[in-house]
Amino acid sequence: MIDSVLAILSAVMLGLGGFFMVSGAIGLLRFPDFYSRMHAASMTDTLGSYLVVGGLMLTAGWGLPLFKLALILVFIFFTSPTAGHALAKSAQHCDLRLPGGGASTKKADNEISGSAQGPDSRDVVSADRV
Amino acid sequence: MLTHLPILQVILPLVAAPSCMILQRSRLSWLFTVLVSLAAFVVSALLLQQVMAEGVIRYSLGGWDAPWGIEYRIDALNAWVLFIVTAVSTAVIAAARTSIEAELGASRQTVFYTLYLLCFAGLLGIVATGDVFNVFVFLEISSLSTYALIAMGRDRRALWSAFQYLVLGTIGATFILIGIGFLYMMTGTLNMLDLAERLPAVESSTAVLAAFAFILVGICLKLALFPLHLWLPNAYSNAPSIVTAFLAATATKVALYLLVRFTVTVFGIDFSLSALPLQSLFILLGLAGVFVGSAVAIYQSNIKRMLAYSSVAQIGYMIIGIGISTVVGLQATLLHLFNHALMKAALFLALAGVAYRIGGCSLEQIRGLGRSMPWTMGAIAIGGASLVGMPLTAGFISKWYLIAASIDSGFWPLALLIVAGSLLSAVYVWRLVEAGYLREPQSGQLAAEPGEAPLGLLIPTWILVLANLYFGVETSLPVSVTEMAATYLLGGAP
Amino acid sequence: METSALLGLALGLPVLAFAGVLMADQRQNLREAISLLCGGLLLWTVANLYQPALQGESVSLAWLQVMPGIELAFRVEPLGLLFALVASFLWIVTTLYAIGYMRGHNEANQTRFFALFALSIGCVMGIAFAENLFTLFVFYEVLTLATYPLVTHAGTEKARAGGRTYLMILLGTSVGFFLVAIAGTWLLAGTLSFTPGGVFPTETAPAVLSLLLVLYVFGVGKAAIMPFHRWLPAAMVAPTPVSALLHAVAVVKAGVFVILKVCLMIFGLETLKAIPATTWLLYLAAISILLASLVALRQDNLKARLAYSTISQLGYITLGALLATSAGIAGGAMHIVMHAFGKITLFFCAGAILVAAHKTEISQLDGLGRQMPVTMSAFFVASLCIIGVPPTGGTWSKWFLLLGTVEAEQWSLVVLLMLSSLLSIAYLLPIPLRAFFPRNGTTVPGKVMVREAPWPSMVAIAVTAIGCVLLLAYPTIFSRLIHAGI
Amino acid sequence: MKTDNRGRADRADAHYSLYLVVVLSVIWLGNSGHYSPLLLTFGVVSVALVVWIGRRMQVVDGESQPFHLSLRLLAYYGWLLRKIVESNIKVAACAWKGPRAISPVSGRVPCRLESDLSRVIYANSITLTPGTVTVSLDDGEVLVHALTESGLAELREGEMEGRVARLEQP
Amino acid sequence: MELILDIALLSLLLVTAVYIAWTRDLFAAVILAGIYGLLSASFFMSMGAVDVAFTEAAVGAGISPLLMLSTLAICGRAQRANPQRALLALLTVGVVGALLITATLEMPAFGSPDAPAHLHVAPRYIADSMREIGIPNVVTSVLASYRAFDTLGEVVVIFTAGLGVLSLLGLRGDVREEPIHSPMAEPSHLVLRVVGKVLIPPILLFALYVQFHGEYGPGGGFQAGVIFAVGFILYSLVFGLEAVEKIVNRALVQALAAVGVLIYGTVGLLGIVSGRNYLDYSGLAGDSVAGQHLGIIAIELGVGITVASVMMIVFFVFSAQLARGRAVPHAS
Amino acid sequence: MIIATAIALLVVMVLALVRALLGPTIHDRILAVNVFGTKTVLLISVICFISGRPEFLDIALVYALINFVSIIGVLKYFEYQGRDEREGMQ
Amino acid sequence: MLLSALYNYWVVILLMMTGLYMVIAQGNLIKKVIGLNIFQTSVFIFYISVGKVAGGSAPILSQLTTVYSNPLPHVLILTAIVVGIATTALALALILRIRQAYGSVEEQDILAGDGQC
Repeated sequence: MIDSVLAILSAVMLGLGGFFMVSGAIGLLRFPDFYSRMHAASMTDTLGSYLVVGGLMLTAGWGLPLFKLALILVFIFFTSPTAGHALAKSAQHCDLRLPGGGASTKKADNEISGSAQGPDSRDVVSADRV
Repeated sequence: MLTHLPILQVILPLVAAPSCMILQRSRLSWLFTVLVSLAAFVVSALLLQQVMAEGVIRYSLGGWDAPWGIEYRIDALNAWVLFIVTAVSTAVIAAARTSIEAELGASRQTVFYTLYLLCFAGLLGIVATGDVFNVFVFLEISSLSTYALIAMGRDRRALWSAFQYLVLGTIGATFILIGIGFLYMMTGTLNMLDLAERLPAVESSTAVLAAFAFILVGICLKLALFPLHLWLPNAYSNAPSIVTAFLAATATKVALYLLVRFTVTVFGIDFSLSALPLQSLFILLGLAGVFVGSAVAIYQSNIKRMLAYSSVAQIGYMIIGIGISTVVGLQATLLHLFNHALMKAALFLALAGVAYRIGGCSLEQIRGLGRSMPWTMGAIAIGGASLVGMPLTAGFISKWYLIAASIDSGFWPLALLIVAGSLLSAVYVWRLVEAGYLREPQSGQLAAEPGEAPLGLLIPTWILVLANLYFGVETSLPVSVTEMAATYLLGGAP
Repeated sequence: METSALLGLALGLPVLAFAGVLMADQRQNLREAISLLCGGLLLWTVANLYQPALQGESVSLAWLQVMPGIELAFRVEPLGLLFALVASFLWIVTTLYAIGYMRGHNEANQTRFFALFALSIGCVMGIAFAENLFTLFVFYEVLTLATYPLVTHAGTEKARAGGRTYLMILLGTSVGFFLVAIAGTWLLAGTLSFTPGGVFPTETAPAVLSLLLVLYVFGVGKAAIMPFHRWLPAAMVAPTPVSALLHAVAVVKAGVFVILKVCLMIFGLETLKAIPATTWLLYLAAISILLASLVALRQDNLKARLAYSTISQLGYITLGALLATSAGIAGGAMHIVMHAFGKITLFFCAGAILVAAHKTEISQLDGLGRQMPVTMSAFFVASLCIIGVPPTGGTWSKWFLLLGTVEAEQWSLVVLLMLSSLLSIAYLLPIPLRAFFPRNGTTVPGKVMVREAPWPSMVAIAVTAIGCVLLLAYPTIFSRLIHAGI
Repeated sequence: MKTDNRGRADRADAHYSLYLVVVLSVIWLGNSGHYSPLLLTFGVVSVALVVWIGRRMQVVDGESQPFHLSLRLLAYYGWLLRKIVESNIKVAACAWKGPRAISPVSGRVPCRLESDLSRVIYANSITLTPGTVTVSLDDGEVLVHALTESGLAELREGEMEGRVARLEQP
Repeated sequence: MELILDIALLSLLLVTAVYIAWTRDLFAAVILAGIYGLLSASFFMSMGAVDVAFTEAAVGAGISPLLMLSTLAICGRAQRANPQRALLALLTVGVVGALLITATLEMPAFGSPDAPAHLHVAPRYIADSMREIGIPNVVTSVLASYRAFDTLGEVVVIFTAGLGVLSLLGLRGDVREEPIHSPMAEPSHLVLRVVGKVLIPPILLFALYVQFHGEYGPGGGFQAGVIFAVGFILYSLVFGLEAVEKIVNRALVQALAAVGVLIYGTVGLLGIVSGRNYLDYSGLAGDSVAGQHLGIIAIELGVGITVASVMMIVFFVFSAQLARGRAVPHAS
Repeated sequence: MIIATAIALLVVMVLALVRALLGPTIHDRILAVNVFGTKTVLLISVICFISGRPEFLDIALVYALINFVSIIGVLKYFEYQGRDEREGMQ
Repeated sequence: MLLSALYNYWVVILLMMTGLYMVIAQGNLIKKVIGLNIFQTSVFIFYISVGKVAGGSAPILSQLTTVYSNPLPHVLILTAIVVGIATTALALALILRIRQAYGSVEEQDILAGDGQC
């Protein structure tokens, strides 16, 4: 009885986790600028991850795997906002313009200028929309 | 302890390397390196004697029998190559101190000797092992240390040469890795003998053929066989003089050993010759190497570079010997392996002496050196004579066998071409001798006449020179060993 | 003294001379004394070997064995002794001459000159007494290398260019053909020792033997068979004593000697006759004789004309060897001697003219006979010797050669020999004639008094010229050896 | 580490080292699954080594071992989890609706928190909730980027800051 | 599921590789090389190669992109277009590729259990290693005992590389007068500092855990060494290089790199001393299985020490270059 | 359901890879890598469960760790570089 | 049948060739090294594919299964990965020195700097 409840619960969590992750990924793809994409990404990293790991924990049963999953969970909990914050800070540092008059801007983007006529040269245009 | 000789051969320098690193004092680490090399030489001599007396020695590492574990398997061929490598290494490293002190900063000397030992151990490991993957591992040890050693050259070109070599060498090693993977896939084993037993069952498969091709190309990259030789002249001419002497005399020899080992032992000479048009391929490439290498060497003004191209040519000769694929042909290759190691080591060491005194070694710079550095120039002249294949020098013996082999198996034109090739080498050697003896020194270039090279350098150089003469006259040792190795390899008896 | 010790001495003396000269360095008199002394000793040594050789006594010396069948070993045999005798005698003479020439010319690097000179003679001894092809090859190569600095003695760019041609052709042919032929012989016969009657097993295919013979004949570039003759004119840049050494004493003689010896003792006359290539090579030698004579005719430079004459005369010897008859061989061997005496006199004269009158071109020689009568007379006698007419020894060799040709029933060659003798008259005799009887009565430039060359040179010239004549009377010294050899 | 309060720091260090030992031991035991004497010995050695290195690195202190506020922290994170779920749903909706649904803004939010630790917890909490990201953390204020104006406004209300502030109140 | 995973991962790998080859922004190339590492590690995981996945995770996704980035930071990220050798490259690649494809046609099918590779040597490892060595991780058994000599070679390779890097970059005889300035150590990086402090001890402990549990699960000396070094790398990223210099002595780390190799070599020699062959650990303890176990633990320790030291040396040398290279951007 | 999760993870990875390929800015790529990394961690956990060997979760943990350190490292180098480029322009 | 049996190898070969192409064609040294990395990694993937046994589990013995993947390729590739990272580190160190010495990491510039082409 308790097993089937756990199984159903785990399935629900895994499914929801999958849903949130896909949503986040879609946001990552669809959102127009870097900072917005960050929100989408943090969605996949937070609730998506928690739900998936949680779902796995429920199926894992009592034992080492459970502990290890918990450790992973704790680790993600610590690292993902830190990484996100560092990323945002670095982006601002590198003059990615914040909306709503945040930081000063010297350059529209941080792509290579001048010599490189690589595939990214069109990126300058899209970066301008930021 | 005698039963452990095969492993001691490799493990001695291998364990000595990190110990050398800890020594810190450069003179001390030099002395240590010399002693280790000497010990390795003694071990190899004992091994050679043992093999000649008792036949093949097998040694299971970790006590696990092949094919489950890695085994060392020493037959006359390995023992011979081990002997060559350790002998040359001992002479070269004994000469190294003054040259290295002049060419490297104080802080890098200990690292140099450590890397040298690693390279040395790597080369020995390649030769001693009977396991194909182990070959790859030790190949990488020797390669990585070689890259670092080459990069220690004084010129910035040394860096670029080392990088070029690194890229090509890694491609070569990866090719070998692919080949080994295919072999493993088709047979399930990595042991050379086991492979030799199991390959005939699957040898019609294209996978085995591809494995053969990949291993061949990989080794030939390392070997600097003619069209794949482009890294070699740069690497040799820009590395520190001592490194050049060591590499020229050992590294390509070991690659050649691998080639013989794979074509003859692992794949079997019948397969090797029937799978690809290997005979004509080897002979053609060898000839092309001989002629292109020698011809380019003639136009070099930097002597190190000249001799590097000459190495390309000499490798051509050795390949021809394999291409002839008779006992005498193989014997010629193995003899030339030895003789070429002797002469190139002597020549490059002598050049190290020149570079030490004059600071460079272009043809212009050695003008009139016969007078100011008679012993050094004498070494160059005799080494050059050996390179050309003058009678009574070691070079003659191997050329002789090569010509005999080609006539013996009916390749008359080949014999003619071989001697035509050595004529080309006579031309560039002559340029050396002419510059050294028959030209006046450049006026006003040097304030004082350069003195003779330091004794520490000169004595090992002359030991090698005398060896060149000795083995041009008293050939019983190399001839008997190579004959045994060649008949054993081609005899088919496992 | 033990005969084998004599053999050792014959080989060692030149090396001793080499070392002695090097040590004497700048002390002129000492240096030259050493040279002369060693020369005398050598001649004595070789002469002492004469009797044993004649009696067929086996005198041999083995140094070391490199590989089975390949060793450094020596043996006295008549033909070799013939060669050694001539060379050692002429060494003394040439040294004598060189002393005069070198002092007269104030040449640089004299020590090197005398030292290498001695070394060359050592090589000649090695070649003459070689027991097998390998030993012969070794000394043959060393001879090339030892004479190279002599050729480039002047050190100018022109000298170096000439030296390079010299080295390239000699090394090239010897390594490219000779060595291969030796290797082939080794593989076919299993030995390299000189054996009367040849070494090849009878069942050897004629085609293979032909190939080998061709390789030998072209491989011995020192025999200057066309088309590998270029080195000889190129080497004319050398000082005259060196030319004498090249043309008479050492180099070219070594070449034809090798050919003789190979024909006689590697192939054997019987085998040689059976080989199809022999005939072709015979004709090649004949063409070589003819062409070289024609070229010689057109040369105005005295030494160049002599050089082409040498090429032509060497053709005779090769031809004699290839005739594969005993008379042919005898003629060839004889011609080695006769040509040596004749040519060395001619070169001495040319050198004397250069030293004394500073003339190099034939067209400048008009009337010189008055000022240098001895020289020009010697020149005349030597010319006769080369041409092969009495009262000189050259008569014998030409006679034997003709006999051999007839014996071999090569009638066309008989005609050719006649023709080329005429040609040699045409290119040699006008020179002394012109000196004594200036054309169109051109007056001699009397203002500059030209005197004879320094006395050592003159002695040398006299000795060799007289030798030419004496050889007509006493050919037996050599002919006995030759017959013993065959 | 300021030098003037080294004595106090040393005492505290011992305290925090003990915490660290406990944490590390739990990690070891939870991961290992092999409780043989040999491995347990390795475990003890490892923990000792790590603690030693940690102290050398000066990373063992109240900031890294906030056990003095463990219970409160737990409660706070419970609250935070709810916020995370809420904001996740919001952002997911935005993601499916597309770019038009969002209006990115950024702005400075005052932050009166005293200790470094609480400021870090605050900043990380902001980042953890999708829809808001801490861009930089300066004295007295936090630069935040938000997906919608409402997210920024909610932060300015200060509920989260208050809760964080309460963590460290005695 | 295996099939889907397999195809998906391989396709992703292919896309990534092609993009890396195509892009001329080196920074993107390096980032994607990191992704390539992650993907291949996942692939190894799906193939059941847990130890390999472990290693590739540490190396392919961790160390090697970091090294490349620091090189990039000095050398600039724009790449020039130079297609002059494209034809040669295409030709070579075409020939080699065709050869490989032909070769595959007669290969045993992918995953087929009766391929020769699975029938000859490997079965013994699976069947007998538990009895002979006594540890469940077959990979570790093979790595550390059956083919221990390869692993010794591997350690020497990494030691060689460390030495090579040192000789190239680290031995200029100067001790860097100018202070190394790392932006991440600025006070405004408060978040990073606190989180770093929290994470570093567990990372180090985890490394040691991996070190000592290589016999039972994935991992071992190499992976442990890398993770251990990563702990220090994180420390240097957060607190700056000079902080690391303060807590670890450079000479000591260099000596430790050598010591690791020596440990391995000496354990091997003990085999000879105990009357057996080199690297035969059976004689190290009373019973041969216990001896094997002991030997494996010892050599894994040697591996771990060398790898950790070399990784640290390499990383710090590169970082120091970066700091110095910034001071003199265009040294020539 | 666990398989569906795995597929969802793969989908996310594809999308993240697309973002990494598209850029446009370097930070977008880094962000994509970060997402990719955490998804790899999850994928590996899931693979462990699918293949029935959950004791291999260590690997996932290592991934998480390495991913984090890499991202920090990348950002650090990028700051160096960004600063250099700006300094070069001024 | 053929496809499902060998597609794995084919993709791996494509990967290898991409890497090899980069090494040969690209003039930028860093790009070359990246190419080298990809080339090597692809070979690793090939080996691991060879070691795969259908339905086999990771070669860590447990009571649950009896079918395991082939452990030998794993061992070999562990070694090869280490070799790979060692090579990469050395190559990058060389690149840094080249950059210091030549001021560029483009092959053309370096060749031009040395006056050879």
